[in-house]
Amino acid sequence: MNIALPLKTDFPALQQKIKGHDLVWLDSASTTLKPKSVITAVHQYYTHCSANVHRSVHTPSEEATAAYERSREMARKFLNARSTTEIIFTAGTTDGINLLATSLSRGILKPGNAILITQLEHHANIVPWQMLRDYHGVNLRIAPITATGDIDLDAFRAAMTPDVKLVAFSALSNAIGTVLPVQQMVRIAHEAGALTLIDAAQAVATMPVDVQALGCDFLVCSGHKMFGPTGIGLLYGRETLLDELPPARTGGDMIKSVTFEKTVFNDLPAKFEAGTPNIAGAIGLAAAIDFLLNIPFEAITRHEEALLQYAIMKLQEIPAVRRIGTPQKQVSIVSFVMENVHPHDAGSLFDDDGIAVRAGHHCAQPLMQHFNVPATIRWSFSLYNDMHDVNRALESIERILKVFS
Amino acid sequence: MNIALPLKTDFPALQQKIKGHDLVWLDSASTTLKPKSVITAVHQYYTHCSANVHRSVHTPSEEATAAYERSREMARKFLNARSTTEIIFTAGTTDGINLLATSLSRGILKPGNAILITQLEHHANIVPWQMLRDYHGVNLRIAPITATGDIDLDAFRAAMTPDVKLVAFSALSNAIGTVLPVQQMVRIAHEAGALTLIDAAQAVATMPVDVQALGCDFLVCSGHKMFGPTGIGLLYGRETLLDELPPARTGGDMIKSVTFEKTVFNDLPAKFEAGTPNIAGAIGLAAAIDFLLNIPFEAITRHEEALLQYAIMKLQEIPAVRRIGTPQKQVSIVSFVMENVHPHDAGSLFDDDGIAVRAGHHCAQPLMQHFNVPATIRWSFSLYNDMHDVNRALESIERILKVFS
Amino acid sequence: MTQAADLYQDIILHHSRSPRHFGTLDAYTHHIKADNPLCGDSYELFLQIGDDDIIRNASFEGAGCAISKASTSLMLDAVIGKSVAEAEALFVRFLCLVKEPGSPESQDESMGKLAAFSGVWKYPSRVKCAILSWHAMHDILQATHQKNTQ
Amino acid sequence: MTQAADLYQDIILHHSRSPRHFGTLDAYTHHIKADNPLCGDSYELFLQIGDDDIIRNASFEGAGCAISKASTSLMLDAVIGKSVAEAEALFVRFLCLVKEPGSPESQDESMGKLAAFSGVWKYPSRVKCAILSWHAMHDILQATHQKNTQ
Ligand SMILES: Cc1ncc(COP(=O)(O)O)c(C=O)c1O
Ligand SMILES: Cc1ncc(COP(=O)(O)O)c(C=O)c1O
Repeated sequence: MNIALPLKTDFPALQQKIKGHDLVWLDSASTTLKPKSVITAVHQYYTHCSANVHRSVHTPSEEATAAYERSREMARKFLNARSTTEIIFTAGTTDGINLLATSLSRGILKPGNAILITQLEHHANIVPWQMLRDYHGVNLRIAPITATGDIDLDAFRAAMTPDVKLVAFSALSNAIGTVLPVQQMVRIAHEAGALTLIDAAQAVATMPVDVQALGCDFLVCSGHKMFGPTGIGLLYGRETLLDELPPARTGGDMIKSVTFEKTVFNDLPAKFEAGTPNIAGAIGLAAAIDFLLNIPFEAITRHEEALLQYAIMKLQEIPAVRRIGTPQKQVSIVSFVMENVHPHDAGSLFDDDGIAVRAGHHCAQPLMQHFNVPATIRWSFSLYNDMHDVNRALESIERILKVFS
Repeated sequence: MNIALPLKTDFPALQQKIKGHDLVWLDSASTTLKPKSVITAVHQYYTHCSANVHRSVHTPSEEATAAYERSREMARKFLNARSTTEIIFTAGTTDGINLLATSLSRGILKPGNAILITQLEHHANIVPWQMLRDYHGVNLRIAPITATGDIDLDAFRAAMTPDVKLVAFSALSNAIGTVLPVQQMVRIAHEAGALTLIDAAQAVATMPVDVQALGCDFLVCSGHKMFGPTGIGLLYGRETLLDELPPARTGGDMIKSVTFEKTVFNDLPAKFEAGTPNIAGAIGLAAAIDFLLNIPFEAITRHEEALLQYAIMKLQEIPAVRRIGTPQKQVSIVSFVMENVHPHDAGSLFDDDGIAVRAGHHCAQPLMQHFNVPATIRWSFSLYNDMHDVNRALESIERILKVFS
Repeated sequence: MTQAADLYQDIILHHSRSPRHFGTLDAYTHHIKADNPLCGDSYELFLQIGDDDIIRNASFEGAGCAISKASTSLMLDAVIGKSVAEAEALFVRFLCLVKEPGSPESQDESMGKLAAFSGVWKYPSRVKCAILSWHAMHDILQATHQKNTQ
Repeated sequence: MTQAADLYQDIILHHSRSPRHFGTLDAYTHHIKADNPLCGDSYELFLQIGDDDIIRNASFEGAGCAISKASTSLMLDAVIGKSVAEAEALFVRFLCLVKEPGSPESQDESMGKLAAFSGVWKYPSRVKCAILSWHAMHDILQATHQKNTQ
């Protein structure tokens, strides 16, 4: 349990007071706080180098390019991709899914093909596919979940009809903390001849994500949810697929040559990165990965597991609290509602105690519809939380219930 | 002329030594250096607040949302848009053009419609339209330029056939410094019933850009070229048009409600911003705009004008130097080649003297083809340059010519 | 929870638990939905406006947070019996009260129980809860007004 | 320009001004284009390889920067008369010389005039200039090798 304690001081944002209280951050599923090393890396890029990449022969540009490409190698190592050609920098998870959706609609997906997602998905993994449905004539299917909030594997298998060309799902539900059996689902999809996209936005800060072990074809995540900067994210794609796919966005840097008649695209990974990238973001993300790689992942998992189990146990002792989602395997995240207290009212009252929680639909309205609630309160834990944080949040619940009693 | 001198110290990157020399940054057209205030604003977001926007009821998120929306108001003021609903945050100019191209292909442009660009354009304003040509059946036409590198207005007028639905062009050529008669071109386009997109990537740091005065329908620019962070940019769009256009990227935050059957999009500007935005980037960009608004624009223009005229005069005295592009109105940027010296070799030798210049095709290969050169050397001036910088670069030329004599 | 009282004054808690004018109205002349899909607040408003432009009766149904529910309840309390013009004026004043720190309205006794919302501006994300039904009512009143001036 | 000598050694300047083996070759057996569209370097290589796998003659045409031109000129100088296998070995050693700080090759007298490129690693963006034609030659040599081992 002690690994969290020394780390708390690494996060300057935890030094602030909210309405007179020390901040307790239980909203890491929305965005994680940033360690000093990440903040410093971004700062150094702007103060020292501050040049563009890939474009000039001068020293600052060569340094920026080297740092940017080192960041790509860090990301490759983190996701265990085979090569840096498989790592595309994006602006985040949403951006990565949209980029891939555009590219797939130009290259692999044909009208009449189907895309299968699950009932658990974040809007980012729903709406882009609805757009392909509406503008490109692909079909969108939903794999159902059980009453506990687990994927229904039999139904998932049954949904794998031959027209399904892509299966896209989250490794870890941001709304209720379900851990999906990614490897197994990827295998089922591959056996049916479908490609797989893993939304690892929540997973990457909480459990090891190894694209080779998972066997997936594509994977996306966001820097800001893994202790890195905003405006940066990763798209992993199997090299053969990225080679085959047309680019989604175009402009400078992603070309070999341009005439008005014909443009020759650059090799991977440049083909998928148009224009000046988020250089500071990539460099900050590399620092975040470095930070993560220096902590044994089992320690993070065990720590978050202990906090979650304690929180769930205590929440279950409060009669007015009802958990939303009771999946077989759950990590880092717990969602609940309180009798007679609307989640938004609870959220404001938690805030009065300096406790930042998320109250809402968590960009997963279809999942809320499944559980028949408009919104929940969500606590999400990260490596900088400790038992004291959980206890303060629990005390807050007592007071909230008293206000609304 | 003195306004540049106090400002030099505002830019930490100028304190560095390159190969033993004080850095002279003549590559602002690629990316500008960042003033302290911008670096501090980014730093403060990460150390203090570091929350997501639009999503939670807690104080840090409310502060982040307020700061993010204040940034939008700053951008509105800077571009003189009518309302913040007309300001969309993007990842940069390239991103903004791609976003708009996708949206237009879903909403306004039909197969058989034509898009008119100019021979001066950056690849970012060429290749996305080629993609619409190849995937959506629109036609792409090129308005020619003259031998001096000016737009040929008669030919431009003649190109405005009734099928032209969009005219997209740069306000200021990044490769040779031509200032285009934007107002006049917009008027011609509007008279012919076409929409207009202005690529203001180069213009925004050098001359006042007022969307109402220009009369354009859309405008894009990049934060990193106007003293702001990487990974952030602006798309201005006339409200009626943005209202009419479908979103280009989708996911969280840009929706009102999602069911698997039907998604209702959010109001402007959220409709065009999917997922967690580059919050630090937007906040840093606001600081950059604040920095710019505190200097009278005429002072910047006059200062850069003086540097450019001096540089051009001196370059013309060197027989081995040939200017590429001699437009009627030119600001901030001068391009040239040297007899018997390839631009890349010159670039490396400038760097040996601590002078960062750009050598290459400047992502404007069709323009290079027009002038029949593979590449040029480009000096671009900004408010932190001074006569001393120009003189050092001129001395460097002498030595480069000696090496290759 | 030192500041809880700022937002959740007794009157708000009371009206959220036991809202007034809750239910449907048979003889309504106007009906509108007030939805905030983002937080799931969803109400229906029923207004009965006489030919003399007086709001004779009103009611609401639906569900949402304490702030939005209490605000709807108190709004109907305040506007029943008022003319369309008076209700519109109140709408504008309520907006100031909710959005502006130390607004004149927060000192104005004529705002009555609505003064309970004078601390909402400290919670920007909750402002929309407080004004949701007010905007819906405003839409109705404007429509009435336009009809009458045609 | 203190470090100019690092990159632009006399021998490089000399070969860029007066490249050897410049022009077409009538009796070539292999021909390839070496293009770097990004900087506009563009060469054509002509190799005449005998049945005994010896590079009998070679030439090049085209335009580009001093580094790429001198590198091509010196490469052809070095490989004419060598076997395909020897030229391939030299390709690998030249890559080390150009890319690695203080590579063994930079100390190795057998590299001859090619040692002039031992400072290029300090200019990462110029490495591709130095190795452009080498990679093109490598493509030819590999094709030869594959044909022979089929
Ligand atoms: C005129 C012009 N348009 C577009 C761009 C592309 O900008 P960015 O790379 O920031 O997307 C640039 C900068 O390189 C430019 O100068
Ligand atoms: C599972 C999941 N997918 C996608 C997203 C979207 O990520 P972003 O907002 O960084 O694009 C999130 C975060 O909100 C998420 O939790």
